Amino acid sequence: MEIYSIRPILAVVIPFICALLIAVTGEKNRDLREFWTLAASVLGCMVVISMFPHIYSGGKYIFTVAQIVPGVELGFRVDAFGMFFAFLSSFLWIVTSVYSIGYMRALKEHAQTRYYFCFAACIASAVGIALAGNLLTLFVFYEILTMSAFPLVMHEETSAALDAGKKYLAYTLSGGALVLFGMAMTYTLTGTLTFASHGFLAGHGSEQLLKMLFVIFILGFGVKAAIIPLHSWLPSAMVAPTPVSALLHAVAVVNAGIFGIVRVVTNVYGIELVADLGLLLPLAIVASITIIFGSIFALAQDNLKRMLAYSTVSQLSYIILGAALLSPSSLSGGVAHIAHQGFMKITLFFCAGAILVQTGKKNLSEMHGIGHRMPLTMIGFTIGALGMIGAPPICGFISKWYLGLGALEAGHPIFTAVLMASTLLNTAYFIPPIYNAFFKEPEGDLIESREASWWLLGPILLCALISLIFGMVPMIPYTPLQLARTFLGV
Amino acid sequence: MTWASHLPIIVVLIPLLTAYITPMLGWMDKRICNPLVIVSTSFAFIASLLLARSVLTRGVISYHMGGFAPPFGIALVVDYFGAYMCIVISFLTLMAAIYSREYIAKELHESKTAPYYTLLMLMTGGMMGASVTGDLFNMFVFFEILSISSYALVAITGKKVAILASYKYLLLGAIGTSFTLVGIAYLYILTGTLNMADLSVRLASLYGVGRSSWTLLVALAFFMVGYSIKAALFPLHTWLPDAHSMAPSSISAVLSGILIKVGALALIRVLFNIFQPEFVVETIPVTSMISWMAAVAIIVGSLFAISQVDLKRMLAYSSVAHIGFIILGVGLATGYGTTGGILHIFNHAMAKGCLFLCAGAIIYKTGLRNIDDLAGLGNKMPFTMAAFTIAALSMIGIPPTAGFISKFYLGLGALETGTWSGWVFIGAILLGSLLTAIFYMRVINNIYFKEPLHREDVQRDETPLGMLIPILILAGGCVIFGIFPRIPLSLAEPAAKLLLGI
Amino acid sequence: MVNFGFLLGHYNYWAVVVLFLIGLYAMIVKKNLIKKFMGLNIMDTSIFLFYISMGDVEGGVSPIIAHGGGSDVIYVNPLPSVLILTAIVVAISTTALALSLIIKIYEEYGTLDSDRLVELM
Amino acid sequence: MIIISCLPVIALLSPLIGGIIAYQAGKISETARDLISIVAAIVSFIVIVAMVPTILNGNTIEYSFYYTAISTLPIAFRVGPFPLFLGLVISFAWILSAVYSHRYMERLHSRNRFCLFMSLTLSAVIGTLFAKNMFALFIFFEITLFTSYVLVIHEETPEAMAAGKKYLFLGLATGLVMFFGILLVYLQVGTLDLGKRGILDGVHGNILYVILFTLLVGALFKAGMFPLHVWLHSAHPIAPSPASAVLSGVVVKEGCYVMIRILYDIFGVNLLKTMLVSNWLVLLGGLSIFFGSAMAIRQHDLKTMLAYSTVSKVGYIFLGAALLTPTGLQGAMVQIFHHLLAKSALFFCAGALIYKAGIRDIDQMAGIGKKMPITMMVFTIAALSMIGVPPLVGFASKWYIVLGALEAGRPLAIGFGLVLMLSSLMNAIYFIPIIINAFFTGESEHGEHKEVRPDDVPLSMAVPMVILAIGIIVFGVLSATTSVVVIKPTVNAMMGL
Repeated sequence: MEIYSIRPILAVVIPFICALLIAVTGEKNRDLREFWTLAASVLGCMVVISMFPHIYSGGKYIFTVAQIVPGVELGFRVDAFGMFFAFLSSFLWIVTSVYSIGYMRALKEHAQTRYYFCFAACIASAVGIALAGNLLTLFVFYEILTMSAFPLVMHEETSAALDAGKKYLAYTLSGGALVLFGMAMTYTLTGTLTFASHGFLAGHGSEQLLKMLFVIFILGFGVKAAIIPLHSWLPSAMVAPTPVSALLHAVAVVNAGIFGIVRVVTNVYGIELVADLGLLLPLAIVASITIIFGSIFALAQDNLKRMLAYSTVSQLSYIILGAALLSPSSLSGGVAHIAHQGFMKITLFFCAGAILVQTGKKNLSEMHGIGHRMPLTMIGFTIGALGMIGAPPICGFISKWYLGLGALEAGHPIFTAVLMASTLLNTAYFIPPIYNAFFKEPEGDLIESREASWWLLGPILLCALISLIFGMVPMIPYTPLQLARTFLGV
Repeated sequence: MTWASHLPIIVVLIPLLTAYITPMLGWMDKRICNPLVIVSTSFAFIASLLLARSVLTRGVISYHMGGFAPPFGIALVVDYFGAYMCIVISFLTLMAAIYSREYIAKELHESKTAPYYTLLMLMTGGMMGASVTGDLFNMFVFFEILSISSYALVAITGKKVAILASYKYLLLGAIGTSFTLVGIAYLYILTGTLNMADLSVRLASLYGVGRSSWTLLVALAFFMVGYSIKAALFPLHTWLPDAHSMAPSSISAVLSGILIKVGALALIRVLFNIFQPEFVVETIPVTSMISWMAAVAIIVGSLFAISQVDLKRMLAYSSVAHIGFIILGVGLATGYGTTGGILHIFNHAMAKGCLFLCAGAIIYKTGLRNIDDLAGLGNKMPFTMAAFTIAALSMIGIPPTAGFISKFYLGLGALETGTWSGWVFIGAILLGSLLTAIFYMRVINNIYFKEPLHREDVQRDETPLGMLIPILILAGGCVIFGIFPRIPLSLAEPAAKLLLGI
Repeated sequence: MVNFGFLLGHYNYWAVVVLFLIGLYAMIVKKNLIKKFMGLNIMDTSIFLFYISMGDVEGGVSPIIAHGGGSDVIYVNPLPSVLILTAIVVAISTTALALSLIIKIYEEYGTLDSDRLVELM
Repeated sequence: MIIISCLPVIALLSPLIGGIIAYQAGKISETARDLISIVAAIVSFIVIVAMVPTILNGNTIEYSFYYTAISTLPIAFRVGPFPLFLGLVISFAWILSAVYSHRYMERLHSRNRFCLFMSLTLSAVIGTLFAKNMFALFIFFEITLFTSYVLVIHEETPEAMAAGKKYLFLGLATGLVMFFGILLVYLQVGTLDLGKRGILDGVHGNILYVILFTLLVGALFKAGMFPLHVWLHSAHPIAPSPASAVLSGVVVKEGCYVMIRILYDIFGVNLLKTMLVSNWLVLLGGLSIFFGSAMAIRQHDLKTMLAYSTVSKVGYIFLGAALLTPTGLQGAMVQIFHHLLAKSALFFCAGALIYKAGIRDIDQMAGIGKKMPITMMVFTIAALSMIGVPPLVGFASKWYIVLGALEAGRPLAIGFGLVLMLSSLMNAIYFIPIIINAFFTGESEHGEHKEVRPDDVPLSMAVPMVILAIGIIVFGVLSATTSVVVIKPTVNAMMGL
């Protein structure tokens, strides 16, 4: 059942209005911009939540703004999957906003107006991507996201930050160009871009063309999804302030790429068509390679945030793998992992940020014994890391379970092996820091350091808790897994 | 017979009679010369207009002097082309006469005032006569009237260089005269008549007949050389730059504006009125020969003009190029082409007349002749310089000035030939107009967009009104006849058709 | 074979041609302005002769009816002579103008040598 | 239905007369001069707006001076959807430019002359747009060359004169080549009327290629297409910024307009398809895109960079038009519109930087965004539109052109669709560092703009820029609406659908 409602656009517009308010009032009253951020994030999240029941019961919300191209309007169409991503973004925005306030104040960062402005714009576009009803709307917000995330990457204004920003733009814009091209081809083939439950490309164009188109889409969205070898912007972008890395580069931006891929696979091509074209196995192989190599790269990092970035690269491909394996279990595991990975990774990044704020340390080798001085932070870190490894009862286990199951269901046990290998590698790079943090004595200036303020600690613990909850009781309603299953109809 | 039927002779007689009265009245009071000349040229102009009207309504007018029918009597034949030329001649002379009032007072010694106007009127009479005559020998006589008076006018300032220029002009002009005289002799031997209409009929029977046809060719060759000198067609143009740049500017305007066009007129008469178009176009390719020469004239004339530093000399070389445009149009011998050539006579007369008058005004006010010295004049003499610019644009052929229309017709004519040489000709036309742009834009840039050499020079100091009015009229004409080209075309088009017999 | 009879029979034209060429030669080659002009006059004269001799008819008499001749009297064609009178007038006026110019040139430059004049210009 | 009305003539005469009056008024009062020229532009705009209902009802407006006819070629005007659409935009941009000039020009010399020739150029451009036949069109086309020449050499420095010389003489030369083409057309078919599509239908043989080549040379020169762009990168930057905006925003569009008229009215789609030239034209457009972008990347002078960017954008327009599909043409038209807004805005910004901070070098712009936030925000929006970021209007044009390329269905066209995509990357490469520099880096040690106080340009300069920026956003979002209302009928008319 489709309901024509203003709610989708509201969810997108609220952060945008917030961004404008920040821009207008930000320089005059510093507290006001934080207030706007918090208010808008809560409000936005409530709007999203208000759509939950109807979506959960299998309905949809639609809303059309204006025609951009004849036949294709700037339109929204909320289904469970979009809902899922929108909720993830807007909810984590609240958390991150709180964290940001603590982080930015503690570090006395410059240009905070710009920071909050861009942050709000990013969230708006992420929600826009999530709720987009057609490929064009998705793309519009996709590009706005690219552009509004870009000042955040360069926030530090150091030369490293400037270089990272340029690299980020070069990658994402090329990706965007490919997506645009693919979209144009789709439009020429079918005359529409509106997502359909079972895809709309079937029966259009030759097999060859469709295969090519698919590759174009995967390459285009794959840039943001940080598929190896298109990933190298992501570690560079870690020079951004930690809340940015946490929310955008671990969740919103990268998941936008993933989201795009899933949308293409499920709602543009349709699962049957993708399967018929025989495109899934190559995709799965690419995802596997990314999983393995991302982890291997992560092993080599000393900088905590870079390590987390490579971990993100690796984890994101779980989702792609899930989509590629195309069994009900793997798909629900993959989709759920969008949220699981989001919560866990944001916890880890928050921890890294808290450590940075309190001690100024960025490298793992300098963090020995930190667990003695910042126990709560490091407990949060441990929960996130264990989740990443896939240890029960944390939510990472749930997704990995379903993925592994799906691989077997699909008749490709080899990918279960890939998951195993990845788990081993994850253990290899997550366990030593935890060990060092708790079982070594603090040295040097670490001796003086204390636990972070509650502005920072709160979000860490909240996210860690949610990760735990998702992992322990995955069968209650509204958990990512259940939402994913609703979306997939299993 | 009403007075209107005597118009052909009236247009010739008005200037000629004025030429006789002027010295007498001038002897009494020099100040009376100018008004007299203005009044008489005005009458001549009005008479020309009336003549054109009656030609347009009644067709070609044959006027028999004293009522004797040709071949015994002397005939004046006014066709569209002749009437057209009369208008151009009397119009530009009128402008020059108005201009002369102030200009001559400064440029010439007082004692030369009366001779100046006398010679001017003689020259005009000669040109008018050459335009309306229907008799080959009469043509010769009128040509001598205009030539000799123009020799004298070139030298009238008495400056060293002017005299020499005049002498050079005289020598070459005299050679031209001699050649045409020989040509006339040949035709007379062949046919026993000098009336153009008769000649045309009788010559037609001689084409390709043994020895006679050779004689014909020789006669044609003599005519071509003779009148090409008068028209300053390359490579027989060598007298022109000196003569035109050294004459007083009012005279330069007339010389460049119309006198050489009368040479072109004579060429046209010989080619199309005496010989048949099919003879000169098809039997022997005279027209294509002169077209090639004209094309070279366009390019070479423009190239020479580019290298000049003296403004008037540059204008003179530009005339060499533009007579090339006119002759090219004639030589194309197609409807559009010849129309374009004839139209360009008018358009070039206005533009070049205006340019020379402006050059005269510059000399009058500042004494400058060198192009590089003209910086800052745009502020000093805004109206004069605006007129100069408009006329220069017309020379380049920029729409909506008149020059564009002639370029359009010439271009169409060149393509209409449908031969590869037509493509070469249009190349020459286009390249020529580009080269023209190069040297005119240099002047315009100097005038407007360059730091003046002497700051104190740049006070508003406009040309006197008496000189400014003709300049502005001519410049205005360049624009008006560019926007309303129907007016000259209403004569030029039938003229070309009649000449070509199509 | 060359028809000598024809050639010799038109001796007057040969004279005209020779004179014409002499005049042209003088105009082109001579440096002195007066000599140049004399060349022009020679050329003119040759043309006058050309006209007169073409109008002449062997055994013709001047075309005046007063002779009382009948239809058998052959008249010389008067028109070329009439024309040439005009041409002579023209030539004279040209000459006069040219000479006055030459005088002025000599006054101004002190020479009539065309090469020197070019230098002085 | 054809409606005889003198409105087109009024639209053309208003700036002409207004310019002359303003010139005279300028001798007495500068403010009066600027007011008069603004009013003249507004009158022109209103007159064009007044034609909108008539045109939207499917009528055409005509006006002819039959006395000006030579043979069958009167100086006549006919307003259809396409000219009207462009006329509206151009005259509106002109109002902004006139407003902007008021303060900008106050430090330059010969202001009266500048004002006069700006108005004359507008008049000539409107004449070109509304011309009924190729003959009248050519007349106004050439006049534009001369009037805009005066704008180019306004500074009167040796460099300006050299740039102007290049512009003028190459313009003349190519104009003559075009003139040659016009003559050929006239001789072939005896008419130059632009009203019916494909007047050359029925002509065969190689002459068609000659005509196409010669006509396009003239149009593409004015448009600044590669390889006829050689004047553009020297002429546009050297003019005062309002003039640069007009040159790049409007005069170049005139060339594009003429190019489209040549392709669609003189030749017609069917004829061009049988001539099999589309691929070559597309190739040319692609080259222009690449070359322009590549050269822009190398520049340090902001205005030169913008000029090269124009070369590349004109390539888009040409490519879109040369695809010969409705969508491609639509893309070209949207691109014309987009580039007009965005490039004018960019040049206004460049002018604001010169006016306020005296800088034109990209490297000197570090940190300027903090001092001139409005200017640099407008710059950013316009630059993003240039890159083709949705939902700005630049995206819409790119979208249509890509669709057109796919619609054309040739392998080459698909290839160039990709090229278009990649070229937006190149755009990003030269625009983004500027934005980064302006907003994200501190002022350099040399302190090129230390003196600049952190207040932005005067209001009369800021308002036009902001209006353009808003236009870029609004028309980007509403691009489908505008295209349905305005562009689609135009395209259909041009394509004969």
